[in-house]
Amino acid sequence: MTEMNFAEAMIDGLCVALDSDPSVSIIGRGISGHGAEAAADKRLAPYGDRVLDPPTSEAAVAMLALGASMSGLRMFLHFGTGVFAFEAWNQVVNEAANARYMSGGRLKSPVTFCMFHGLRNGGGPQHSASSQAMYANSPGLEVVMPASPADAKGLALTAIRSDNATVMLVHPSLLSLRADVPAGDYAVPFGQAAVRREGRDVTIVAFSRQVTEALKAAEILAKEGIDAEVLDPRTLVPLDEASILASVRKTGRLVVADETPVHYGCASEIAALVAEKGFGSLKAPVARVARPHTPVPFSPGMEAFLTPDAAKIADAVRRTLAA
Amino acid sequence: MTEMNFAEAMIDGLCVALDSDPSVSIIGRGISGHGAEAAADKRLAPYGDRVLDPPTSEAAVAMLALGASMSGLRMFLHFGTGVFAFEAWNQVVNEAANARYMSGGRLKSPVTFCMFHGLRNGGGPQHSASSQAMYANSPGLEVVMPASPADAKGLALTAIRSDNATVMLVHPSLLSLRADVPAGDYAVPFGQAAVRREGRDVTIVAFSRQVTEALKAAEILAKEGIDAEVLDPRTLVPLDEASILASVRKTGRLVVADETPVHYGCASEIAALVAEKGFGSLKAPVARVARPHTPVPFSPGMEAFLTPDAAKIADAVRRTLAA
Amino acid sequence: MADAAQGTVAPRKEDRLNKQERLALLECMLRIRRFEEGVIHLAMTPEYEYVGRQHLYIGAEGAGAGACLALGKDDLAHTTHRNHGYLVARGSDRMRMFAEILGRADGTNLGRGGSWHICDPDVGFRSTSAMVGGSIALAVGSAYALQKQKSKAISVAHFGDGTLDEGIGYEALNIASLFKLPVLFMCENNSKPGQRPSSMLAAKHLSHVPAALDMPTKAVNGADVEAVHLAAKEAVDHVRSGKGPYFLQADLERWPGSHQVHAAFPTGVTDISLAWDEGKIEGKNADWTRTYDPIRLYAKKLLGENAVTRDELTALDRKVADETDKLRATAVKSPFPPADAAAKQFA
Amino acid sequence: MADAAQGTVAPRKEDRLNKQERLALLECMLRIRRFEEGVIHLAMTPEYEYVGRQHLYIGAEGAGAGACLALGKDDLAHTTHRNHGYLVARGSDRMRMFAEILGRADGTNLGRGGSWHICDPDVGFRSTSAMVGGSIALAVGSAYALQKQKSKAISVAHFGDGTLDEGIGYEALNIASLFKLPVLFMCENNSKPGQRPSSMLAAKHLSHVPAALDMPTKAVNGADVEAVHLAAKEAVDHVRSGKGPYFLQADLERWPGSHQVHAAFPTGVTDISLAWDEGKIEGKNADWTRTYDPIRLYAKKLLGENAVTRDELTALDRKVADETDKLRATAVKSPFPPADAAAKQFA
Ligand SMILES: Cc1ncc(C[n+]2csc(CCOP(=O)(O)OP(=O)(O)O)c2C)c(N)n1
Ligand SMILES: Cc1ncc(C[n+]2csc(CCOP(=O)(O)OP(=O)(O)O)c2C)c(N)n1
Ligand SMILES: [Mg+2]
Ligand SMILES: [Mg+2]
Repeated sequence: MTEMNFAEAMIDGLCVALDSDPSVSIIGRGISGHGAEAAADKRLAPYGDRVLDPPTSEAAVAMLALGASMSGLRMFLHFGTGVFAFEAWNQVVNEAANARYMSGGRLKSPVTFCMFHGLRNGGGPQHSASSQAMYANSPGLEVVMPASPADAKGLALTAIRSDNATVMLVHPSLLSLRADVPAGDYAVPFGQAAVRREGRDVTIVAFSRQVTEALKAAEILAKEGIDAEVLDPRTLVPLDEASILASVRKTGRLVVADETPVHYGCASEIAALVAEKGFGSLKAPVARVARPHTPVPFSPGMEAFLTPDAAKIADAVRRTLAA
Repeated sequence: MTEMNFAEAMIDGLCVALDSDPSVSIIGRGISGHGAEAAADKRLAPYGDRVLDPPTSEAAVAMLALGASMSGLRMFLHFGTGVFAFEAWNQVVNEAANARYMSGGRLKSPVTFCMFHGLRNGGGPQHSASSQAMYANSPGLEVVMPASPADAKGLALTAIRSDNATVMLVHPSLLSLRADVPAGDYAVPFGQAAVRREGRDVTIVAFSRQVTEALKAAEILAKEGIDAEVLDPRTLVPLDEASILASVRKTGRLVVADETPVHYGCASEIAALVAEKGFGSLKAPVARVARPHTPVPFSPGMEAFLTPDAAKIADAVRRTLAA
Repeated sequence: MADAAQGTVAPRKEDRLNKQERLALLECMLRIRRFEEGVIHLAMTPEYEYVGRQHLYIGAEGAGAGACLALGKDDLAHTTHRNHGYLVARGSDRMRMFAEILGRADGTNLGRGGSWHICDPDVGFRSTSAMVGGSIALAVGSAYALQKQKSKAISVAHFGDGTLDEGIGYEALNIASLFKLPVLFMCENNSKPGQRPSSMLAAKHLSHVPAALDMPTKAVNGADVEAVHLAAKEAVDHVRSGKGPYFLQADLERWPGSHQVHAAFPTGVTDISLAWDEGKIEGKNADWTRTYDPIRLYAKKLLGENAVTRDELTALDRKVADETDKLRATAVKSPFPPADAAAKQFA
Repeated sequence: MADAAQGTVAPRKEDRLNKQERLALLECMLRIRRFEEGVIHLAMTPEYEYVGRQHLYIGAEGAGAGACLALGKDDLAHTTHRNHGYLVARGSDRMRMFAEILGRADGTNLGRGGSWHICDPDVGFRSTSAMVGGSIALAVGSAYALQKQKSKAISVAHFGDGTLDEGIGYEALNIASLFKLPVLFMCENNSKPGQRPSSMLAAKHLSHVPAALDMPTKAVNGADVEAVHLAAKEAVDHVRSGKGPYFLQADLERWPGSHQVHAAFPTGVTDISLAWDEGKIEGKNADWTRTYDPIRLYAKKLLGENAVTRDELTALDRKVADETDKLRATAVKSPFPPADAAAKQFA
């Protein structure tokens, strides 16, 4: 265990992958973002031409990564801001997602598409998208969202070693988050949720940065005598349905904290899962704390108004318990 | 009222738009598909250069339509198969969706992006996508799905006349559907669901082609003494939440029939809506009848296995009533 | 995009090819032709429950055979929706191809891909994309892998002129040239004025686009299998030697039947005797058969040069037709996969 | 993409420009420069609660002023993330621009867009896209509308060399050429070897790409405002006369401060006296100031030709600086919009 920030942990995972397998190759720059954490990228310099700085041609670069993955390399491609990956949409959700399946399993597609998502204080209408629900609605893709430094390392490693196309979404405001990270070869299996906090009264399922907000909310609520359980699914596809249902069976109440636009987003999937398979254990209406369904304005106050946070999560929990 | 098929009705709507407003301009070919109904397109020929056959450059063509819409034209662009629009993803969900809002309302973006979606008997892994949930998760877009000839005309007309970017998804297997269509200038307002069949025992919310399947299921169930209500939201964004909630208040039971992949899809949104705002009236678990979460195989039997239909909807209703 | 592109046609050095090589080219073209006629038969015979649409390679055999026979067995390829010809040319199991086109359990892709996505890594084929612009960019990816692996093999992108309408086609050409990747861009241009062309380029010649990206280009007559083959050999040598990508364009006259399932030959199916008995050429597609059918033209040429006899031609064609029929007959016996085999998310 | 592109620099016909026109060019550049210095001031003053990142136009004033002053009032434009210069040049309300950059209620976009998306239809600006490849394709769309409307106005796409990395940039050029749309492609090339360039093109010259698509192209020195202006006038005439699109490239030396918020001038902010008092030029960016600062170079040139006096220059600069300061001072008083104003899905 060493303490490091999220960006360092993710780069650490990439280095383990590079060191343990000569077929691993990376494309991208600014993997650690543009803030104080950007320095973490320096660790990749020694790998020379195994790390490519690509032209601004997202579609062809995504296909380069996919094609190379079919022909013997394990590719990790970082797009930068997630909206840039919209230029490679067909290439990720229609080419990469289908490649292995439609070959009858004769091809492998060990490619990871990584990107930043979310509201980031001034990103404005065109740089603030959280597109994880869209990827998760594209069969054939594995979709993962680390919320801690350890998971940043462990999920990146598992993604790179998976023979399926995987999409990994990182919230830039998590890059500076510090915590202990297991040293060496540490891989986190897909499809296993993490209980971030145990509780009896309500289940808060939270994704990505909202895990941090949910934990803050839980502290606030604890002072009011409300004991919240915080669950981090970590991977959207495959989703650990069993753990979510088990938690709701215990608490009888569900609040989902997520940054995708509220309609047709990730929170809706969790709510639907429980309404379908956990209905019997529900004592109150499900509550979604997500991004209101509107484009993202630049002005900071308006952006904050749209951003899910601890206070909004706590309010939703109180409403759920009052119901 | 004249009886015509879905393709003819849609083209009729386009002709009304073209005749009533000289600023209306169309891009695309094969709007009526490639089957027996394709002939309907012939009605567009007399409009000359107001109908453009574009190069295979979806991204730039989508932006051409958007840019032209900002500068005085009302654009209707048909992409053909929906996956082709994946090549214009950034242009539709990040440029068109945000354009009007981020200008502070100083620009209008009267552009309609139309396409075919869905399982179509042999489309295979790369031509069978139903991406309506993804568009509906992109704030700033209006998303509509006509399920009848009259709505094909009426929603197309409303979409063309809307000052917002609108995505219209058509299921090719609906093109041959015949029914009465109001003559002349007939526009269907967005955000108003249609009750296709009244019933007391269960609410079936169905989209696009699944409306037809839901009605078939209702007939089967009627013979068993089950009285199903079939609701067609017609527009995903804006969504007529009130009508859905009112129906469930009456029946206490909800089954959603939809062709998007089941996880993070349209059925999940309807289930979540009711679990959040209609929980009190629910007597049984919600059921989603949707596309299993897997790529689409070419082989007809396997494809059929994945396709939601009347029998699967009827089974879900029986399970819901048994619960 | 009507005219042939810049770059001169490869010097015709027939002497470079011995009889065996020339017969190999002819047989390869016949294999493709008879295979596609087999597909037409399957599509038109209700009992086989054929669904979907296929894009036939008939008329392009000169380009496919000429290019594929210039490749080594380790070379990788990515193809488009119109892929049958390349797979047949490189020796993919035709029985499994027929089965795949029918969505049967013995298909190359277990019935999951169908005509548009036939995949056969055993003969160098990676993913086949039905998205215009798909194969060219995937091929650049395989070339990237080969470069990193310091392999002597090269990657080939088979695609049509429509790929140059798509921005990704341009991006792929640029990246290949930028990083000197070992990829051969094999473009088949079948757009002609009058027809609704499959590309709408403002460029006077297709090859002006790769040329602007600092890449060697050449255009040849796709109906002349030897011209294509010799040019392809030069191109392959260039790429294999590490000099970077090469853009080879074969100009084709689209077979009138290339959109329909229905065969459109004067005699219903190909009749090799039209190579010497031209009086028999008739029907609404007689012009195409007379002027552009690459098989008839090559057979006629070989006869004219006394490189083969009519009997040899007839025997060769019969052999190919018979083996194709047998393989097709086996394929139709293959069962459909169990429906619930669909319920798999990945491999 | 280092070198200047093909096409010769426009013949320098100074005599074509009278004193008034020349001073207009200089004043326009000064307006842009002083505006951007104002943005730096806002970004560096905590009390204004500035967030986000802006891309400053400093160093490119020659290209922006030269091109924009060649346009008519009805001409339409689409711009990129680096858009301030064009809006200032065409007379957008600078107070509202400052307010927008701060996300205030009086902003051009009501604070919803910020620096990257400033929109002002009153002076011809349609949507400003921060996606590389956005403005070029939108401008083709506006040109399509103008063509259908049989308008005499033209559409202008302002974009950087990075746009040619994106396939959509190529698609947009092709479509404009294909349909002879009235659009001027105004490309600012600031990629230089050594720097991490903003484009990675295999083409020897940027303009080889539009040239391959059968479009006239020209390259000029972007630090020479008159060269840009004269070339832009020719290009605009070509496009307005219905001959189709034109690709004009201005080659620029990137201002060393173009990525940072912090000003990077020897004297902190622009000092017009450096035009005659070169001894004062110092600091780590002295080279840029001496050789590439388009404002200093033009002021020096006008002095050298006795077209203006030092006093006139000083007065002009002071006037612009003062008016800019006043507008900025008004903008910072604008309130933030009410937070819940965000909860709107459309306009
Ligand atoms: C991205 C995308 N857009 C549109 C299509 C529809 N489409 C199928 S084939 C075809 C024409 C392709 O032309 P070309 O590549 O020259 O191949 P050809 O059929 O002429 O051999 C088009 C546009 C597609 N498959 N993919
Ligand atoms: C589609 C897309 N990909 C990547 C980016 C990230 N990005 C922002 S500015 C920039 C460089 C643009 O270069 P250029 O267009 O030449 O403008 P310059 O900044 O050099 O003036 C890039 C790649 C983006 N904005 N959009
Ligand atoms: Mg073609
Ligand atoms: Mg640049």
